[in-house]
Formats: sequence, C-alpha cells, structure tokens
Amino acid sequence: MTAQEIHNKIQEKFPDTIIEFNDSVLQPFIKLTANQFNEVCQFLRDTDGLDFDALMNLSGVDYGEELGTVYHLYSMQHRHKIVLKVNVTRENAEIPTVADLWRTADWHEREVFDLYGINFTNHPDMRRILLPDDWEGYPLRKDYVQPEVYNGITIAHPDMKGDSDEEK
Amino acid sequence: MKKSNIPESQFELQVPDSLKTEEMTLSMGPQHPSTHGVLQVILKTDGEIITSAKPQIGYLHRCFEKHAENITWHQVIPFTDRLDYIASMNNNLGYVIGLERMMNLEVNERAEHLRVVVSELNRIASHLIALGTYGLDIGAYTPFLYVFRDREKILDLFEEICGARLLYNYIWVGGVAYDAPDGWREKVLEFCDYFDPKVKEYNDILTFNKIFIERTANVGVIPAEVGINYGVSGPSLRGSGVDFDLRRDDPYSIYDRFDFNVITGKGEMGTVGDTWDRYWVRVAEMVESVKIIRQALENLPEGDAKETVPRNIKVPAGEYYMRTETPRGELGFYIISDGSKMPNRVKVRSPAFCNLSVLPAVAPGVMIADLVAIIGSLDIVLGEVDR
Amino acid sequence: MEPLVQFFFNLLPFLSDWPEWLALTVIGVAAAIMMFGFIAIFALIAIWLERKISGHMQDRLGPMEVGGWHGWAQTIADTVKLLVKEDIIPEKADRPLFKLAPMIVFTAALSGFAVLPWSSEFIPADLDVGLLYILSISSFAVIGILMGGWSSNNKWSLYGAMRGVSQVVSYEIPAALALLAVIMSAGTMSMRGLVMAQSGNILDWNVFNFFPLTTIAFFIYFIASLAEVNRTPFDLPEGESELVGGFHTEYSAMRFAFFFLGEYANMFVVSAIAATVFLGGWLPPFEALGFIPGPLWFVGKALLLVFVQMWLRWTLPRLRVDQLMYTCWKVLTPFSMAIILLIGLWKVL
Amino acid sequence: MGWFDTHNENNIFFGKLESFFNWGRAGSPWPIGFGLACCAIEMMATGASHYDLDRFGTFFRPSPRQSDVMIVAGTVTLKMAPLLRRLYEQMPEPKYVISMGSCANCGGPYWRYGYHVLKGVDQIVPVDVYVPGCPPRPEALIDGLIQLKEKIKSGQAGK
Repeated sequence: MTAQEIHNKIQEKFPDTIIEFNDSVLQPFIKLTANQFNEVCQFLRDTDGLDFDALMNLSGVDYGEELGTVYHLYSMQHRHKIVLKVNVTRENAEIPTVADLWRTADWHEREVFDLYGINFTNHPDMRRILLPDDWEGYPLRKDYVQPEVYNGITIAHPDMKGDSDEEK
Repeated sequence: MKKSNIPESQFELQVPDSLKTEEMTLSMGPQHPSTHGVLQVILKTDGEIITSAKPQIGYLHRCFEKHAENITWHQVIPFTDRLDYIASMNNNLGYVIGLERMMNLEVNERAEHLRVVVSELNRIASHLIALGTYGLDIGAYTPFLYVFRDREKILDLFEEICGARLLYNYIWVGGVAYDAPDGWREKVLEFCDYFDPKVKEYNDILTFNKIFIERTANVGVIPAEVGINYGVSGPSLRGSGVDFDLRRDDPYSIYDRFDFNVITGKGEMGTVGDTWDRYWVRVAEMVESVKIIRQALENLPEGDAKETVPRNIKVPAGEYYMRTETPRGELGFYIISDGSKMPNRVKVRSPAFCNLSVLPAVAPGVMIADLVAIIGSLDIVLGEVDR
Repeated sequence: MEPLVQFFFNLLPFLSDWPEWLALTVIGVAAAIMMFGFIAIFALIAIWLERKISGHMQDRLGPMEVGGWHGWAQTIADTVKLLVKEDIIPEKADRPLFKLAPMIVFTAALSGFAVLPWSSEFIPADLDVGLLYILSISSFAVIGILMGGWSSNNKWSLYGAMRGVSQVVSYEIPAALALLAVIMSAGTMSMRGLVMAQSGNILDWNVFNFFPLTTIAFFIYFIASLAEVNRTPFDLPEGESELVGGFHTEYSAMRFAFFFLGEYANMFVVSAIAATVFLGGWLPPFEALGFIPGPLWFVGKALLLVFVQMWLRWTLPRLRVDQLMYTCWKVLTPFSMAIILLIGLWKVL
Repeated sequence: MGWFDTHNENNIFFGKLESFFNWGRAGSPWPIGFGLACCAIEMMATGASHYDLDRFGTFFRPSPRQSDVMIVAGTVTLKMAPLLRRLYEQMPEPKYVISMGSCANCGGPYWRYGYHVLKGVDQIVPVDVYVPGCPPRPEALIDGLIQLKEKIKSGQAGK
C-alpha cells in the first residue's frame, strides 16, 4: 500500500488529526496531532490491509522551537512502511504512549524521555533509562549545557576549557 | 493473539500456596561474568526460579547521538564503529549507505563488492564471538577458545585491508577507505576453505552436545508475534521462525545479486524460538555468509574502490531512515540533515536494545541458569544497547 | 599391630624403644604431615598440569614464563602471592563460620587420606570399615561449603552453597550404592581387603569381575564422584557464568587457597577410591609388571582418573539444577540399585 | 602489605623475603575481568588461544576478592564510576590497575562531547600502567602487563 493510500485511510477515519502529509520526500511522512495519536496507531496496527505490526524506530527530535517524535512503522505482512510525526511545544511536551500497542516502544519512549524530556502519558514506567536517575537536564536538547561536575566527579576534560565548537 | 495487547509476561508461575516463601531480590551485574559487558539485571527469585527480571542499562551510554550532532558527516563514521564494536563494518555500512541514498550517490562496483565481503566477514567474526561466549555461559570453556582462534584469522584479513583489528573506519561515503591489497582476494578464499570444516568442529563440541541441547532446547521461547511486537530482529527473530532478512527483503548495497538462504529456527531440538534455535541460526548463517563471500569474490571487478567524494561533504537537507541487517539484527540510522556540514540528528535504532527489551517478557518462570542462557542467546552488545 | 606403625618401626627401629603413647603420637603426626605434604605437592603439580592440559586442549600453551621451563614455578608463584595477600573478611560476614569453613573443607579432604592403601604395607589406618569411613568423611566437606556460603552473607554464595549441599547429598547415594555392589562381591569393607580380593591379573580387577555389572558400577561411581567434588559438568556450586564464584565468591587470599587445595585433594581422594575399589589399587595389571612398586601403580591409576576429570572439565558444558537432580535420582540411583540386585542374585545362584 | 613493608628497610633477610614475595606477585597477576566496552573484546582476544595470557600466569577471575589486577578495559561512564570504585575497594591488597585504551586513559574519542563519560579512570582509582590505543592491540596489553610485572618486581607498584 502506498503512502497516499495509507494517508487516505487515516483521513477517512480520523478527519481532523492530520496536520501535514508529504509524499515528495525520500520517505513520505504524515504529521499528526498529539491528542488522538494512540487511537490512530491502534487503527494502523489493527486494520486489515494496513497491519503495521512492527514499530521499527521511535526517535525524538529537537527542531529548535518544537520537540517532536518520529515513528517508523513497518508491516511484516504487506512489507509497506510509513513515517508518523508528532510535534509538541518545549513547555508542554506530552505525547500519548504507544507502548501498549508495540511493546518495543516502552524502552524507546523511556529513552526519548531521558534524552529529550518528552513525557509520554499513560506509559507504564516513565523513568530515565540510560542516564542515572539523579541526572539533571535533557542532554540531546539543542540548548543543553554540559554540567561541570556530577556527584563530585569532574566531567569536563582538562584540555577542553575555552575552546569552542566553531574552530573546526 | 495478534489483535490483543501483548501482556507483560507470557508465563505464569505455578507454585502451590503452601510453598510460597519470600522472594529474594538479586542484582546481577553490572560486573558479572555472563552479562556480556555492563548490563545489570534486577532479579526477583523464588529459590532458583526467577519471578521477574528487569534489565538496567546505560552503564555504557557514550553519547553517540550528541557527538553526531557536533562533528562533520565523515567524522561520525568512526563513532559508528564503536556502537556495535563486534561488527563495526556492518555499522559503517548502514550509516554510509544512508548518506549515499540521501545524496543520491552511486558507488562503483569494486567498492560495493568489497563492502559486501568485509561485512560478511565481520558477520562471521561476530557470530563466532556469539557462539564462544554462549558456550561460556552454558559452562563450556573450550569452544570459546576455538572460535577466537578462527576469529583471529578474520582479524588478520581486516588488518591487511584497513590496518585495524577491531574498529575499522573502512567504509566511507562513496567507496571504501583503501583498496584491497594484492593477494587479499586469494587469502579470503583460503580462509573460506579453512573455515567450512571448522563449523563441523563447533557442531561436534557444542551444538550437538547432549548437555548443551538439554540446557538450551525449550528454554526462553519467544513466540513470533511477541518477538515482532517487542522489535526483536535479526537472528533472534529468525530463531522464532520468522522468515525475514533485510538483506533479502529490503535489499541494500548489492545483496540482491547473491544467492543465499535465510535461516530460520525450526524447533529441531525443542520448541520453535527457543535458545537453541537462535543459536543454531547463527551457526548456519556463518555458512551462508561464506557463500556470499565466495560469490562476491568470484565477480570482484577491477578498478578503483576508493571513495569518489571529498571528505568535507554536505548532505542535502532531508531525512532518511536507513536500516541494514547487522549480525544482531535491524540496525537503523535515522538521519536528519539541514544541508550543513554536520548532521542535525542521527538516531540509532539499535537491534541489541530492542532484543534486550524482550527479556522481562521471557524471563519469569525460568531458572537462573536459563536466564544466563537467554541473555547469551539474544547476543547483545552493550555498546549498542546504550550507545 | 597397625600396618602403619609396623612400617614406621621397620623404618626407624629406635621408635619401638620409646613409650608407646609417645611413639604413636610421633608416628601419627609424622603421617599427617606426610599426607599434608603430599596434598600440597599434589595440588601444586595438579593445578599446573590442569593449566597445561587445558592449554594444549585449547590450542594454546598454558603457563610458559614463570620459573623458566614451561612455567614450572607457576603454581608456586600463585601460592606465594596468595600467602601474602590481604585476607578480607566482609564486615557483615559471620566471622567464626567464615573462618572455619575452608578448614573444614580441607580437613575433610585430608581425613580421607587416612585410609588410602598406598601399598600392602603402607596404609595409614587399615580400618575394617575403611570404605564406610571414607564415604562418611567425604560428605563432611559439604558442611564446610554450606558454612562458607552462608557466612559470606552474599546471595551468590548462598546459591552456591545451597546447590552444593543438594548436589553432594544426592550424589552420595548412587556413589555409595555403586561401591556397595563391589563390597558385596568382595565381602569386605576394608580397603586392604578390597585390593587383596582383586589379586591376579587385570581381569580379576573388580571393574571386570562381574562384567558388565561392575563396569557399570564403576562408571556410576565415577560420574557421582565428579558431582561430589564439584567438577564439570557438575560444577554448579561454583558455576562461574551463573554464580560469579559460587560459595567462595567472598573468600580471598589463603582461605580461598584452602578451598582450592581441598578441591584438588578431593579429586585425588575420589580417584584413589575408584582406583582402589575398581582398578586393583596397588596391584599391577599383569604379573610381569610386578617389579614396579605398588605405590606407583596406585598413584598412577589415581592420576589417570584425575586426568579424565580434567579432560571432561574442558570438554563438557554445565548441567542445570533440575537436570542434575534428574540424573541422580532417575538415572544413576535406579541403575545402581538394579546392579546391587543382580549381583546379589549372581551371588546367591 | 603491612608489617613487612615497615620492617624490610636495612634488613637483608626481610629484604630478600620481600623480593621473593614480589616475585610471587609478579608471577601470578590474576585480573578481574572488567570488560566495559570495545577494549574488552581485545582483552578477551588477548586471553584466548592466539595470544594466551595464561603464558604469563594470568587468568581471569570472576570475583574481585580473588583478583590482583583490575584491567579497566573500555569507557567508564559516570553511571559506572561508583561501581568501578566499589569493585576496586573489594579487591584485596596489594592491588594494581591497568588502564586499557584511550577511553579509560582520558576519555578517548568521547573527551569533547561525552557528557556522560568519565575523562580518565585515574580520577576514580590509582592507575599503575596506562596502555594507549583505541583499542590497544593484544601485544600492547601484554606489554602493559609485562611493564606492570617489572613494576611489581621493583616494588613500586600498588603503592
């Protein structure tokens, strides 16, 4: 099934959730609103003909003004793909979880929470996964400033003082 | 099964009420001989039987994604080496092909062939480590040393072609870093001839050992739907009987030209998807890799394999999710470019991360010794789990 | 008079002039020191050999550097290092038990040497119930293992200890039953008597005596003895990949060395029992080879079995707990019982 | 460590004894297999058939209580650092540390943007021998081990 057909199916079922559909890029994507996201995913997974049974990838992205998550779905049965995107504001970063649909999203969402600070509502176990529990800040946000010290351990390398990113 | 939500645990523990005792919480790792690095698993045990297992990861979080955003496109390649440090060539390949597709770049034939040869050699090397350490987990020490003996021969070949033993930085955008030296092709073919009988040796000492089969068959069964739902991929998923290999089903490089079988678990010794099946898929895949190497070397064209683009490339704005089949499974690079000389975002979808996430689902109800067998059969590399 | 005392009186005639209590004490202490020396030297050589043997089985060389020729001084260096290493007792450990455990394990192994018949003259104590004594004393070691695992206050140690206890206690039964088959056929429990009953050539040895019954009994005993000394494929109490170090995880320095020493001494004891009971002890396989002294035959046979133990260790994977128990209760025990029955029938008919 | 160290000055007997002990220590450095990252694979390769660390009397112990040398093979992260320190403290004296690979030496390739990487394991534990390389070849690790042996024999290591 092509991206256009998938888009039409979603459009038919959830008329006011699609913000943007782009078919001209390498991998076509559909941008969705956050509020109905879980229902759309359930629809994509369980509808005959769509059958997106595998969540290939779930990544957080910092677009500057907005944060977002990108979902790469794949159907083992029909061998078709689609990319879903959900954007949220930095202040109110909340997206419904899909961990109940694809269990693999459980750890991926925890990772996005850990590194981007996007909160996934209804997630069974929303904790940091990679960094220690007492870590402050979300490192992959573009405005993140690397701390000097963590629990008494100096993080910065002695030679690092003073140089900047731009010298390359 | 398919339409319903997958429950947390597939197995219910059957213990009569009169025997119920207190559970013991046990921290396995991060420094434990069989956690394959710095994985920590918090176990709740009832005697020898595990009631819950929670992996704690992040002890090797080396900030790959932060680095990727701060260095040039080409500089990221050595960092991809260090993700899955046992199969670096395959990591290079995934990232580089992703960039090439974004740049719409053609790579010459010789380079494509060399890429396939080194990737498959590295797949063999990686599966050898998986075999050896798995034997170690089960308690057999000697196979570990046998596989390292043979792996050294592959490393010698790599050393000759790129100068490094473990982290190669060999596959570059537009080609490979160095052309193969004279006589390398013959040496690889020699290795193939050497390697074929060795597989039988491993089978004799480990695969078909009665105790080994007893220990691994019917243990840690991952049903196919559960595996797909948890994002399990690669040999671990094929062990569950799912006939899916990205090299064949979503081809990249020139894999569509070669004739090879996709090995799936058939439950020969027990249930489909048990640890023995996952182990066996790896053993059989090594033989298939040798096949691919032979075919690729047969038609190895003459010409220049070195990269055709300057080091300081600019990737056109856009985004691409490139997935390749590494020895551990589906390695995906989600690359976002804003047209500058540095990536805007490189997200790694690491197969070991997803494969490990299935552990809490299969662990309850097994014994501690089985848990070790299950972790071993998932063949995780912590560098990739934590990135 | 005890053969040992006789042996010493022959060796040092002036002892017989001493008061009896003094002479006996001196002889006892001397014998114990000799046994201890034997264990120490045996362990040094056996550990070195094990590393060399495993090395050559695994396409490598094993120790090569320390001391020069093929690393002969390797285990000496290990021992020196362990002697001067810091002895750590964990803060939360049960200190008396923690200290006692290695001693018990080692003492149990040492006590086993008391009844081993090295030759027709040299038997430290020729008890009428030598075999019974050795069976009971060897299961004493498990108390040491339990104490060590429990007192370490480490969960992995506890697992190792629990596994060790259940394993050793279970495998005592097939081992004892297999030996019982031979005792029935020989009609004695004295180690010396058992060897004497096998005099003749190799076909008179117990292992071939009631062929194939005693041969099976020999294999049952050998498998069960592997489990008793915690060797692969039954090394669950110290299974490295599962339990880190098992019951001795928390032990360091000399206390750890004593566990090690005890393990190797036990290996020798069970092999020596097998050699005595099944393989004719100090007797040569053929009369023509009688010029080689008895103790050499005895030690040679025992070392051969020790070698087989090492060989198995570097070949086989490890069993799981339930499979271990299955092997014991559902395979070895019924078989050994059947053998006893058949030998009994044979005897009666 | 202890009494001998304070009494071996100007005393031929204890001086000889101490050098005998050092010979023993140098002859059997048992490392704790502390594989963290990439270098661990090279460490395993060094221990395996082709290079065979057992030649030098080295074999890996799983428990810190029974080991003498900690080979820190790989990147130490901030989450791992306290555990590394704890394992070091669980080892009995005299104990030695080999820092294997650039990551353990100084942070390696992660020195600039590695917000979660410890820049040098010597911030956490005292290091006796540094082995450079990313990852070091097995020959380099063996050389590091021999350097450590020399250091032990001369009585300078682990102090």
